[in-house]
Amino acid sequence: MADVRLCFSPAPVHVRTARLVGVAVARRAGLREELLDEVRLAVGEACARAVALHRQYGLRDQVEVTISDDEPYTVRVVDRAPVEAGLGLSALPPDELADESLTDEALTVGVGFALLAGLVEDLQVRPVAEGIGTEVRMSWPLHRR
Amino acid sequence: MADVRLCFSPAPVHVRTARLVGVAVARRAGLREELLDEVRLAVGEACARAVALHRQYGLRDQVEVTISDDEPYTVRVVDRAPVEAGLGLSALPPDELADESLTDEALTVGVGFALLAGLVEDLQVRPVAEGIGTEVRMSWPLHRR
Amino acid sequence: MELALTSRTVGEHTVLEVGGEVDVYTAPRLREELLALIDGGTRRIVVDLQRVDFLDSTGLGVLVGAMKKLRGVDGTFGLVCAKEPLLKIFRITALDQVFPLYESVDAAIAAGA
Amino acid sequence: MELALTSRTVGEHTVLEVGGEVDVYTAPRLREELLALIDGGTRRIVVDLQRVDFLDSTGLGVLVGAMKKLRGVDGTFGLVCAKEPLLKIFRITALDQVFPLYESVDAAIAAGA
Ligand SMILES: Nc1ncnc2c1ncn2[C@@H]1O[C@H](COP(=O)(O)OP(=O)(O)O)[C@@H](O)[C@H]1O
Ligand SMILES: Nc1ncnc2c1ncn2[C@@H]1O[C@H](COP(=O)(O)OP(=O)(O)O)[C@@H](O)[C@H]1O
Repeated sequence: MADVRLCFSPAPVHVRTARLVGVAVARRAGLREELLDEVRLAVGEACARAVALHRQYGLRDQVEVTISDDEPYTVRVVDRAPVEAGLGLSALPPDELADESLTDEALTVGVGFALLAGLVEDLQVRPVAEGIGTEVRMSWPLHRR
Repeated sequence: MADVRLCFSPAPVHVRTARLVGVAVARRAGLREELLDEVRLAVGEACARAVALHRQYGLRDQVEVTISDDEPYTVRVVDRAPVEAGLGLSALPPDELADESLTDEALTVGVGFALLAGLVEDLQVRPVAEGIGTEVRMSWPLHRR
Repeated sequence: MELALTSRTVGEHTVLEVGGEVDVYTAPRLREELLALIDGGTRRIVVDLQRVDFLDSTGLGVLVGAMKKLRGVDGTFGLVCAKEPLLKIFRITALDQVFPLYESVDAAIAAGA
Repeated sequence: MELALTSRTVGEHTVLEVGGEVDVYTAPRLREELLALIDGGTRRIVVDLQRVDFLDSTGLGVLVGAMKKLRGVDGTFGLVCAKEPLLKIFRITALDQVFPLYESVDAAIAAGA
């Protein structure tokens, strides 16, 4: 069950709002302080990725962030880009990161995915159940105070 | 056009998230600092009112806040309670506020409406276009920096 | 910021210092605290709002409720509030004509609030 | 917090001090600043990240882009970063093996970054 849902036009400025909401709801749900930085960065990466995909495909659809503040604290970020694009994610090894032929966009995407995968223990990336798009699902255990 | 939309289960804790979002988006849209306190309080009042109505009617539907960050900065808060309840708002004169027979709920509703009406110059309360419910629409002029 | 409540006794008065945000989420805790004081026999309450960062209609409703309840038992109820944004909220709602408002705790106690 | 950029010259080096949030929203401004420096002939750049509160993949991408560009013109590029949360981000992305990272601006300059 989603307790809070945030939808926003695919503009970089709104990624900041999404980070704010992801952290505020987590804090109130009782997520441990040490995990809040992870949530901030992971929600930001997932939303920045979705915004980049919408812009790349000229989609004006909103990016959707749904949050469940029950155990576990779960954030799902849904984009509406073709699934091939959404799932084509992988972390890059150091030598490729520094490679001249790698475009800045490809580098940013690779680094973004490395951050998501490295930060979030419970991460799933999969096609949405209905329509076109990809869902990035992240969750963290709540140790309620 | 709504640029940001926040939907939340009718729980008091989420009103805080709504205030946060209302102010953060306004600040980024360039709303003057002096107006941010107004936005914080007005968004909070409109959402608290919607949450109270949903709880009063046993509705589990989400409260919906949509924000347009174009000129003028506009926030709409939609509840799903019967329209009679939603529109039955009025500010109370001082002697009635202190009256013993006034219930605490009625007092809070009257005070909440007085705050909304007193703070927001451009305020509209009307039935939603589709389905059951009331929309509280507030807007503020943006003087982009 | 969270709600912070601290109470102390000054002569016949109990001063309840409120800090943080008093809103639809935290107001129930303020109500409980005020009711506990009144039910415990306290009859002269001064609520110090100087450290309040945010106050909404739910918080105002709780304050009015406490004032009425005290009045019913011949008690007194005063509010300390000198910050302009807060005062504006009392003016807009006409509650400045309902509550005795004071500039400081000393002023409230001196006036026998 | 907003992005803050200040640059100063120390001998042959230009030190760009970055503060605030470097993210998908502000990274383009960092990119422009770095490109302006390189296009203006600067060849030894030290980017001081000590006052950065938040850095995401877009910001990291801009830093890698500047480093590659400088390398192409025989320049040097060093990063100053000693705060653990930031270092963690470099480790997770393996970018700690790509960038020369220094504990302080002095260390970066001494190493001839
Ligand atoms: N709704 C409110 N209720 C009570 N006090 C308020 C309210 N809005 C603003 N204030 C007071 O005004 C001060 C300045 O408000 P603000 O400009 O919002 O500060 P901040 O920098 O914390 O956002 C706050 O510290 C608070 O004391
Ligand atoms: N994604 C990040 N990028 C860079 N620095 C970060 C990041 N996350 C946290 N930090 C650093 O860690 C410090 C503490 O983080 P945090 O606990 O979130 O502070 P705050 O009290 O501001 O929320 C910040 O001041 C910042 O320097």
